[in-house]
Amino acid sequence: MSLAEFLSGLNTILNHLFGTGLPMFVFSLLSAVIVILLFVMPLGGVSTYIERKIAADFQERIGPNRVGPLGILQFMADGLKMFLKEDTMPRNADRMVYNIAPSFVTAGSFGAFAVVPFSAYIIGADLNIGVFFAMALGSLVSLGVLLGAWSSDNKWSLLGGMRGAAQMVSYEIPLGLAVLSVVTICGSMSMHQLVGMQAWPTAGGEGHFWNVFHNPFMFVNFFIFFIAALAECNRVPFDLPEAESELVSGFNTEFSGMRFGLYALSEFADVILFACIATAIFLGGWHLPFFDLQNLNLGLTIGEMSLNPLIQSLVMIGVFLTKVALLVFIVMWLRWTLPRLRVDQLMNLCWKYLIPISFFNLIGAAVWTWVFEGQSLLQLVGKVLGVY
Amino acid sequence: MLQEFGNALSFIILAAILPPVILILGSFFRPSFPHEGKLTSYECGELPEGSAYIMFNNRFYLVAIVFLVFDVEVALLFPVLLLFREAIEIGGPSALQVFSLAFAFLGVLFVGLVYEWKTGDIDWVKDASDRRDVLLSHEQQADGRAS
Amino acid sequence: MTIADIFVGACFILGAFGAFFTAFHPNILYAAISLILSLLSVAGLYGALGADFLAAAQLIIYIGGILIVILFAVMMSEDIYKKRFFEGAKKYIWPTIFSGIVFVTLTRVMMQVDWSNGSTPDFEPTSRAMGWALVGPYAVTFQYVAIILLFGLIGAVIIARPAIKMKQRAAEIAVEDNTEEKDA
Amino acid sequence: MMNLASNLPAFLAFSFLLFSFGIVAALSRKSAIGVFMGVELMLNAAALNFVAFQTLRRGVVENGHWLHGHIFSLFVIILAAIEAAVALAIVLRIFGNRQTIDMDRATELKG
Repeated sequence: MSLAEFLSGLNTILNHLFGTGLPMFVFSLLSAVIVILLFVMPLGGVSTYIERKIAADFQERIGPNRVGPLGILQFMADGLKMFLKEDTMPRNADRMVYNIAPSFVTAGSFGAFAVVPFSAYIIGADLNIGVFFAMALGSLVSLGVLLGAWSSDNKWSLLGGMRGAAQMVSYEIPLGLAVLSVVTICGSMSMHQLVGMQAWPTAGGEGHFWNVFHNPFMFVNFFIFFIAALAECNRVPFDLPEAESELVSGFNTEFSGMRFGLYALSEFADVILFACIATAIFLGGWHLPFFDLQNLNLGLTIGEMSLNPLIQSLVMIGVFLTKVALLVFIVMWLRWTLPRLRVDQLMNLCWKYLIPISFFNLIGAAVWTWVFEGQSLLQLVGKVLGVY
Repeated sequence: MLQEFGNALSFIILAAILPPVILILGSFFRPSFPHEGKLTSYECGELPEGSAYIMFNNRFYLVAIVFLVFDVEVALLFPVLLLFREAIEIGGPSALQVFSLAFAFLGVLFVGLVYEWKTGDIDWVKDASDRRDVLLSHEQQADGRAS
Repeated sequence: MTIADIFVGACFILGAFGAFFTAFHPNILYAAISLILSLLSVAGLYGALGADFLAAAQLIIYIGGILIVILFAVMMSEDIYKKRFFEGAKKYIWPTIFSGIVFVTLTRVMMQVDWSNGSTPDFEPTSRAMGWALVGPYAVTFQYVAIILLFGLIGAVIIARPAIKMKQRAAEIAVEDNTEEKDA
Repeated sequence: MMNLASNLPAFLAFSFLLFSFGIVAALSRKSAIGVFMGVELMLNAAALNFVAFQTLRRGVVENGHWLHGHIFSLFVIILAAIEAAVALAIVLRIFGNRQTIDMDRATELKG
């Protein structure tokens, strides 16, 4: 069930109060507003704070500590500052392209949250091409980066944008092949179904536990996905497009004030997006080991209505976001651990290591699925031990 | 289905109109004092030399071309490998059919990748000196044509 | 008038707008950006027709692939801002008349057909059906596409390669010349 | 014109329009990339037609469940991609040889 349908339950209340409901598209927009404005953007903001705090911890500094308790409101202060900053555009910049480029980036990174399954009941749009849709929207980001960089008439920007576009498009292939292997072993592209299959295995049940433990090939594939996703979001060690020691600020050098803020925010949103997708398709989404949260039943009711879906949803969102937070933490940890790659190393890593390995893994995963009829390693072990 | 399309579309539209809306809202609050120094493009404090619109590195272009072919391959394999699980459950020759077709497709493209690898076209050439033989032959050809 | 109709109408208008500027805008970069608008609206129309997989494929191949390469090529072409690709209205006269004739002819042919007993989009998932078609009746075409892709890949790289290497060599020669001048 | 979403003539007219603009771009642009963009427009118009016929004339088509129109559109998109790779490689070659991508000046067959 999509979030919009969930919200359209409000229509009964509205009908009761005013005698008329609202059309469905209002709820679609409302669900988009809830996910993007009330969830992703604040989360992106908080992750800028967390990034700074983690950086401070790694370097034995204190980090932001002035605004709010432990400095946690720092991101709001930053956002307000950027919102109120003067917006300068270089004189020779290409005005129209400069203005539309951020839209491509945000459409790619925020729009793809439509298919992220936060719980069994909450998903923006349960498209049956879910994960392919997310990849397709991801390709808009590289276009936005290239256009924005090119339009600002700055050599640093242009170099950064060229690098960014080449890097993002190259790493789309290992990313796509890793996703393809998930699609192969699960036989579905809908995010909702992909997560639903990763339950803890029970006798005669559908679940085959997390895809990352499905078979050895998938285990490797998860790391390929993770590395490719790092490159897609321009994170260290793949931050060549905005290498601040070489290219000033890379493709967003000439973007000031809120424009820069939007680029930065959508970059963090991209990190969160890929963490969400990795969680959903490899790390089992909201599923926990040993227990299926969909069987959780506290028996609470309001009159006739059972509160179970609500409680389950809250627990599922908690589990999902914990996994996402863990992945985002690892991404930030890597930033202070690994040095930046050179361009030739970057391209070699993609074309000579990741793509051949993911080709091999795709074949391996398909053969495994064929030989063991879609059963995971865990299910096979369980069968041998006689658990199921 | 239509409802889901609408949901996805509303996400995309909201995300795309977000930057203009925020920037227009901000224009009521933010100051605007443009002057010459702010409007020149940033080159570390130096006066900018020439335009940036002409710079181009061809190596990115080759990467993009190779990418295009593999992108098509990934996109085309999605609907085919999607069936693999289903084909196994149907049983009989259908699993073999899907497997052989999909991986023959992949294999042909892999030949292409191996070719690129062997000829060094996906190498990010650090300098031209390691391909000197090729260059010299081209230069001779060019000289021959010129004379 | 439903939401779907408004969406389709918006796609028509934006797509036509984009196509117009692709053909007539004097600046090649703006033509490329109008082409993005056109392609996006075609993707939207695929969605409106229930072809969800095709809409995503259009995004991933056209917008994320072809347009990136086109933009690289546009950025490579010299003097975008001198607008020297626009040779006045003269060059446009005959092609415009010709395409107008094509348009009128096609539309007249379309008008003569009775389109009454059509169907409506049913919004069933398409990717599975497309997959079965690709391994069933279109299996040979599918493999043929692989071979064409291979040839396209090798051909494109062979064509593009010497140009790149020669340009590098030219840059090297230029550098050498510079140093020689400085030495002298 | 109240129901645009299932109105085949409207889709056809749109794709004719796209096709016509494609012809104009392909015939009158001086830049090789402009010509190429015109060709892309024409291919898109054709692909849209295939899908429109498949969806809106489903009852008339034999074996409509195979989604022939969708498959043809997919092949059109794929061939457009391959064409883009090769054509833009040729553009790069022309540019490398004569420092311009002006079609009117690339008239010699001999590079």
